[in-house]
Amino acid sequence: MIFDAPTIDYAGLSPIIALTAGLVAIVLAAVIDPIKRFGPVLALLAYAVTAGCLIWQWNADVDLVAGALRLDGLAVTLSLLAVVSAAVAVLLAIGDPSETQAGRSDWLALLTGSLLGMVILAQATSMLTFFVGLELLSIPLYALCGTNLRRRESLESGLKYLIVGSVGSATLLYGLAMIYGASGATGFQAIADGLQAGDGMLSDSLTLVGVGLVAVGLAFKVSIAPFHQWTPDVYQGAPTPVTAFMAVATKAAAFAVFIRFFEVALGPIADQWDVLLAALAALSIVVGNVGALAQSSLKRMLGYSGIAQAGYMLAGIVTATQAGVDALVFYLAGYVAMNVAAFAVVVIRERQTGFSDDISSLRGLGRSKPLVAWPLTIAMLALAGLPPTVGFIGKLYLIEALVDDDWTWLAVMIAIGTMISLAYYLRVAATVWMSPADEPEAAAIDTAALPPQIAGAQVDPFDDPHADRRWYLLAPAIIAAAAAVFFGVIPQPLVEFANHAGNALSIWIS
Amino acid sequence: MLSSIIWTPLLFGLIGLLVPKRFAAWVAAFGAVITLGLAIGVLAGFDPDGGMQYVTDVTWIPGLGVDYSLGIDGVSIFLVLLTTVAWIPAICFSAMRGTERPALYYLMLLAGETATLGAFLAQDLLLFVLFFDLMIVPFYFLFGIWGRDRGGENDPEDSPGNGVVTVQSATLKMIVFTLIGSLLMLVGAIAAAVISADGGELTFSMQTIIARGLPDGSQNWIFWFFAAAFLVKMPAFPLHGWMPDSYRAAPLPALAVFSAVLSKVGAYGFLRVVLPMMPDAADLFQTTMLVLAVASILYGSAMAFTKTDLRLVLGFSSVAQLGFITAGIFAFDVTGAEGAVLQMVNHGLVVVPAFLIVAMIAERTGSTELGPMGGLAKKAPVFAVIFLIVSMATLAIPASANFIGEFYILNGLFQVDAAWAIVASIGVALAAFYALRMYQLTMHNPLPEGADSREISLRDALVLIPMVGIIVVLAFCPQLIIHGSEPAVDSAVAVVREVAR
Amino acid sequence: MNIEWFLVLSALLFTVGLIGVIVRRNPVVILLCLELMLSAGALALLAFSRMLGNQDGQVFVLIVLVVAACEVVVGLGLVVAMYRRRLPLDVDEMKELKG
Amino acid sequence: MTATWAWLVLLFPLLGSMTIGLTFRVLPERTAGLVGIAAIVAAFVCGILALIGLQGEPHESRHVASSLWEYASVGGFTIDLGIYVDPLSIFMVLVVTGVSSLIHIYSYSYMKSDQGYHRFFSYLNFFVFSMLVLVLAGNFIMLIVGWALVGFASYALISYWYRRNTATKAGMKAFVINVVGDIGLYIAAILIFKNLGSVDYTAVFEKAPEVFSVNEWEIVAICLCLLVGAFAKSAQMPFHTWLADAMEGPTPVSSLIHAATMVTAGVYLIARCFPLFELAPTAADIAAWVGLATLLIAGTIAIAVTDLKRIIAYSTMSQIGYMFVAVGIGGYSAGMFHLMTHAFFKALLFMAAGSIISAMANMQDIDKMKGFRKAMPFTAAMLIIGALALSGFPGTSGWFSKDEIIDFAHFRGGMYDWMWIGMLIGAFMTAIYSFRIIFRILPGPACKEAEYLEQHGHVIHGEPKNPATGQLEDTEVGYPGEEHHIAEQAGGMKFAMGVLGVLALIGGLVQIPGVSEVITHFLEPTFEDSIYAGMHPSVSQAWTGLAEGALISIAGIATAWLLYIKRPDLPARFRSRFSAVYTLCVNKWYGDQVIDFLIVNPVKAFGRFCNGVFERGVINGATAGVAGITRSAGAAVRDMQSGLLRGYAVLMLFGILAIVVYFLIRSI
Repeated sequence: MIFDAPTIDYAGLSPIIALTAGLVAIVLAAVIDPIKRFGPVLALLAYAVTAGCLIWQWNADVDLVAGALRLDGLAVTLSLLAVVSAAVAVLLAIGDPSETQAGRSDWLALLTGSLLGMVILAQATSMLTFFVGLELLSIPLYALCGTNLRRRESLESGLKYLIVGSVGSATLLYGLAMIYGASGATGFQAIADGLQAGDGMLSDSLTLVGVGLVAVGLAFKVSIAPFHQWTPDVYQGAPTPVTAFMAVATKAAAFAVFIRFFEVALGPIADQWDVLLAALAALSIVVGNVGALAQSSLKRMLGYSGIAQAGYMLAGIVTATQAGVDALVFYLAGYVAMNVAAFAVVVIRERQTGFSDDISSLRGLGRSKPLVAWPLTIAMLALAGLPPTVGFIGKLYLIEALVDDDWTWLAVMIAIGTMISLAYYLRVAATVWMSPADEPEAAAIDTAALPPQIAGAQVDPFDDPHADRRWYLLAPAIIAAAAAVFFGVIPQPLVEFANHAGNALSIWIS
Repeated sequence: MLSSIIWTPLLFGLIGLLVPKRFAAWVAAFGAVITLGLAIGVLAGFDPDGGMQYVTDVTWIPGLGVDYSLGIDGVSIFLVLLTTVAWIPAICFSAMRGTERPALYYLMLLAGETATLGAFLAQDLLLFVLFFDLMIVPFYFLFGIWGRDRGGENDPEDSPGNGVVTVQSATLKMIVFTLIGSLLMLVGAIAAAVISADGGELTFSMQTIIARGLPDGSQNWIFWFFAAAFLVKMPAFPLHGWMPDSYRAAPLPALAVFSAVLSKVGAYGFLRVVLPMMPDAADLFQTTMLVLAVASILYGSAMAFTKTDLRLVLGFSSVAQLGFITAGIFAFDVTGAEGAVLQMVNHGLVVVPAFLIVAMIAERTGSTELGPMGGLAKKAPVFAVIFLIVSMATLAIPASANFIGEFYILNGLFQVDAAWAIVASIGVALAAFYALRMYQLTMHNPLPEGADSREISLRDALVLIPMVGIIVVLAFCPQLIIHGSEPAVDSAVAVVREVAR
Repeated sequence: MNIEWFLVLSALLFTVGLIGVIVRRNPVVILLCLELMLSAGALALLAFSRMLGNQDGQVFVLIVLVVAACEVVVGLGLVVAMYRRRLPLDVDEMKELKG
Repeated sequence: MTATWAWLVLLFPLLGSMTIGLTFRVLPERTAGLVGIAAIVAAFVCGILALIGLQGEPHESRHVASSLWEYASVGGFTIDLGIYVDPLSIFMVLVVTGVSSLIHIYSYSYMKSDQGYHRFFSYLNFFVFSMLVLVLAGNFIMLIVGWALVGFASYALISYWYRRNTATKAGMKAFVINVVGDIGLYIAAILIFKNLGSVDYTAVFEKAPEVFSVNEWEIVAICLCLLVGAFAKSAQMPFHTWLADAMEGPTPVSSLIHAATMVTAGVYLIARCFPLFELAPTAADIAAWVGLATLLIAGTIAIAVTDLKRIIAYSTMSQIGYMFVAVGIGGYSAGMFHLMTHAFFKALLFMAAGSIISAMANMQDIDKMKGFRKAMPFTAAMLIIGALALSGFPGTSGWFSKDEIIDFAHFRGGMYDWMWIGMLIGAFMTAIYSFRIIFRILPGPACKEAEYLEQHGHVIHGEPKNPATGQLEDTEVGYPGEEHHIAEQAGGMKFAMGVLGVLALIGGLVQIPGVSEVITHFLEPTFEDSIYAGMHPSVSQAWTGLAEGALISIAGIATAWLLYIKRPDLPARFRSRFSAVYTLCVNKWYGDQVIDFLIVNPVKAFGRFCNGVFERGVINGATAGVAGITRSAGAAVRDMQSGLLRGYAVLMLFGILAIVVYFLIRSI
């Protein structure tokens, strides 16, 4: 019996191959001492190569690995966003205590592993790769959250994330099983055909319960309302570079599979789940915005704002139209720029003042360090959706997609959510610009103010008074802020970037 | 040509950043003067019956059907001129007084001018909404960074009765109020474009949306979304909650242009967007809007003659004047609408010198509280005469162009129903009371010890004289403005008039 | 035996696992319950695969087992790290992050 | 040609006002005064030339309308900067410029020691300019412009001594009541345009009869609105309270504005719009009845009040009442004639009063004034002439003009006879209060100021006190100067009072019934198409009327002599017996209190309500409420975030159950 090896489309798989090679290189580098210091450079190199492959495959539209993966516009765009955020996370991590304590290359290996999971998830078109991608993405993150061993909260956030994450993925698995039972196939396209040919009552209730459970699993991953409770705690507990990576990259990958699964696999029964998703979106807009009002820790506030922004983005899927997907991807790209700028400044201020990520660390920033103050202000204005920034165009795109598909009430919900969000975003801008810096700038770190140390550990290398002059911290902030304004004034390139993702699904949705 | 008018101020603001601290002010002033020059160039080549002129139309976001289209016609030309004229004294006044962090201050002030000019010139609905939002951002920073906390015991300037105002809470309330309105307007604008396209090619250009027309059902709620944004901006009676605090906390030169010009964008929005695009809804809600307008007149005047802080007296007098303008617009009569446009220009011209005079008074008496003030005219006859002309123009004394504006508004209101005109004319009597009270309590009556009544300095006089000069020249021939804007205003109101009849 | 019984069993397993996560305070036991929930999913997959006659389900179960193992490894790793830092191994004590 | 002269009449006062205003630092005081006088005299000369030009025209086309440019025009509503010259307006121009040039000469020396000298003359010239705009206006909008500028000038001059609280309050009251009057004119102008399509006099007066039928509600409404403006400006009944307080201004101001020119604007308005009023007889009758009521009430108050300038002010109000009755019942030329003669003797009375007040070091209370006969012979003589003319003593101008009105009322007969009787009573009262002044001030032993004046030959130097409140005042800018000047020692004052004295005496000869009816003939072209044109009492009726008038004035003077010279105790006894009536009159029939109660206090209460209750409660309450709700919701979400892992898992369980149940329901 002739056994012919399966044809491997290397071009299509090139991003994954490049990333895996990078992962292996980083792990090996840990062994060879001299190269140890070059960990971050190695990681960045790997990401650059992956990004190169993705751009090289820009117009690819091909099924890989017998229908398990699919490299198309949607996958390429969202993977690019994930790679960019991973690169930023690496930059922000240089000199971060969690990285030094956990050993630089191990930290980077976990990060790259999680990135690999995201790239796979973005391309997943079958239940198997969907589940594997999701787990490969989440498990390294659980570990990453706990890397700052010296701080009790980091461990706590890691464990919390793990337990609640596993409950989420277990529910997801159970849902996938149900759908598998109802449609009889694992590939998304096959599921869609199976559902259309679905017969009798059994498959109907079975599918719907399955869809519900999968929706829960994904909702958890993207931190949508009733399943959002882990987000603020984990964002605050985890080391800031990890939080930055988690806030942005996970959403990109999770929304990729959310779109693909719901638009492609569950396309035929769209009228069943769109009302549910709309309700979830509305709920998370309210909970996210209102929750952020009463926060004093920046990371926790950005966590709540992430919940609210996820609500806005979920509205993109509700319409089940190409315009909706374009709007979502556009908003996601903007979201990356805004959050990177914000988190970069939080990292800088965390290291300079003793207040860790408390809002009072920003007092008088506008007067003393305008170069740091402006990116944060632009990020806040963008998140609030004010005109000259990409946030405004993103909201505009979303509202237009919604009103076009006559979901006007959801558009009004987005408007109301933005109104509430003004209060806390502009409060940050107000603290930066309008309040006097009441204590000397380079405050000596009074250890009492630090979160409780674990007995016996030496003091963290946390105090770096010149953090705002570190190029690797300042560059991401300034570039991201500049992008937020640039795409706000000239949004056309970003619109084409988003349309590329939308056209990829043109077969399934109008 | 219009793009150059819009972006020159911002350009000079940015240049100001690079120039050493001392020259920032004069670079800004130079930029404002150039913008005025460009605006006058446009006025020179402007033909009143030519409809939309100097049209520039560049596609900006083809994906969303949004294009960067500008145009100027009778309704907007004089408001553009008002903007360019109003900014110069504000900049010169703050240049003379010197501010901390001047480069940033003038950048924000000029960015405000750019956004306002953009709002007046935008012919694309979404561009209008964008500039409408963009207007408030620079003023948020201007009021926030250079404003001061007011009230309470640590502020000698303020009377305890007025309550404590912190800059952060005042500016936050202002921007949240304004943006609630403009976010609703964003949804309304998109809905208007999408519904009017109904399957066809989606575009935001005002002309096409007006041509395509909107079905009655959706017109009603879209009307209220737009009306909310404009009424908050004016501010009109029920939605003026943000005005007292932010007026007390704001720095006066910035407040002068804010109150003079930004409130006009609201009224202009009604004429440019709401009336032509939603005629049926406008006709349906005419009575409600007239009730709101007249309520603003009476409430604004009542507050103006009870408040003891000069800033609030001027603020509430603007509420009353804007009430008149809205009443004029919603009378759907060409005399009413033309009176409203004329009144918009006049009110702008009067409010800028008024606020600068309040600033000068505050320097002389140490506070803007009317209670302990008086007798400033003793050694300052020129200052007293300038303030007299400004306050007489505020109460629209019949020799001034304000009178012609208000008279035409009353005439327009009369066509709707005599009762409206009579109630609005109570506002005229109250205006006489509060304007004169403002003038008397500061200039006349015995001079208290704390205050010193020194004459206006030559530099301050040079800032005020041009504006007061324009008021006097317009008093002799308001026809200059009426002739230029009548055809455009008539066409703006014609659509609604047909529906109303 | 038709499919319903298997589904009932997997549903039972799932709910027991979920209740276990809610009730128990020791993180190791919680990890155990998580395993239970994952196995419920695996059971359902196997049942459907046998009903439908194709093997996709079974392939999926193999992957699920691998993934479940990875999760437990990381979970236990975290628990050991907390134990070595002498932090109380009690889920209710972990409320440093709140608000 | 007449049009150019008319424009020049307007131009000179404006130029005068501007030059004095702008060069106040450079121009020395004396020249400023001279420039002011020159401007008004030049206007008077141009008025004469315009008169000559006009008389040259043939009888029926004796009116000229000319306009400079189109002031404003929107959709058919065109207003042009136009004037309308005809006998009526020229008559008013001459009266206004004539009397005000004399007053300028008077105040040239009266105001010498005041620090705001330039400001005074600039405002005075501006006032004359705005009065001329009002009189020469060619359309209703220019009338409104003139109307309001006159109001502003009167405000500026009332609160001329602006650092006196009482003066500024009086100024505010005058200005606000004036604006209320203006609003009446606004609405009238709007109504006129709505019905007749134009606001120009010529067009309006031609089209009115075709469009309106007699007593149609539209035309009555227009006339009533015009009357609101007239009553406010001429201080008639409902709007009269500001005139008494307007005495806060300097005496030349009172004599110019509150005697001769501004208060007569209402009379001119009714005379000018006679075609409208003839179409609305009810409105004309209302004007007459209000005139009569004001006439009688003002008369009673004048008898009771003790402040010298306020007595004359109330007498002005009652004389204007006469004029309103005259134009109300159609005796236009009689009304205008009385307007002219009243201007002469009332200005004279105020000037004399001014001279006495400065002698009394700014004290205006007649109880303290005694025996000025010897100390100030010239002022005493002028005072007597003025009083004689005012009370209509036979031979004086007042006799001819007042009795012409009374005869006309009697001639009209019917209901107007009641007015005839009322006016007779009024004439009697006028005689009493005018000679009350004479008999209280001039005869008898000299009071200490008069005595001081006799011995030292110059005015006593009392420290300056505010007449109304009695507080001490300094003499800086915005306060009256240390002392003013009496006629005996100031040439300007003497000349002005002399001329007016002569005019007051011989002014009546112009209109002797049957002999020289110059005024009626002169005004005829204006009123030729009025329904009352031909009707006036026969010569014999006129002379019998004059005889009755003479009898009444002599009786009045006799009673005054009886009350204040022969039996000085009588007024005290009357006061005690009719104390109720007396207190009513002394408190000016509680006019101020009524207006405050009806209008001022409710408006202030509305203001306090808005400021206190509404603003804090509703507006701030609403914003604080919304902010509070969102903040408490925020706190709720934060508290829900308990940090307990098991809590999260519970919420996830509920979430899963909710979704599953939702789908189960949907799938059934």
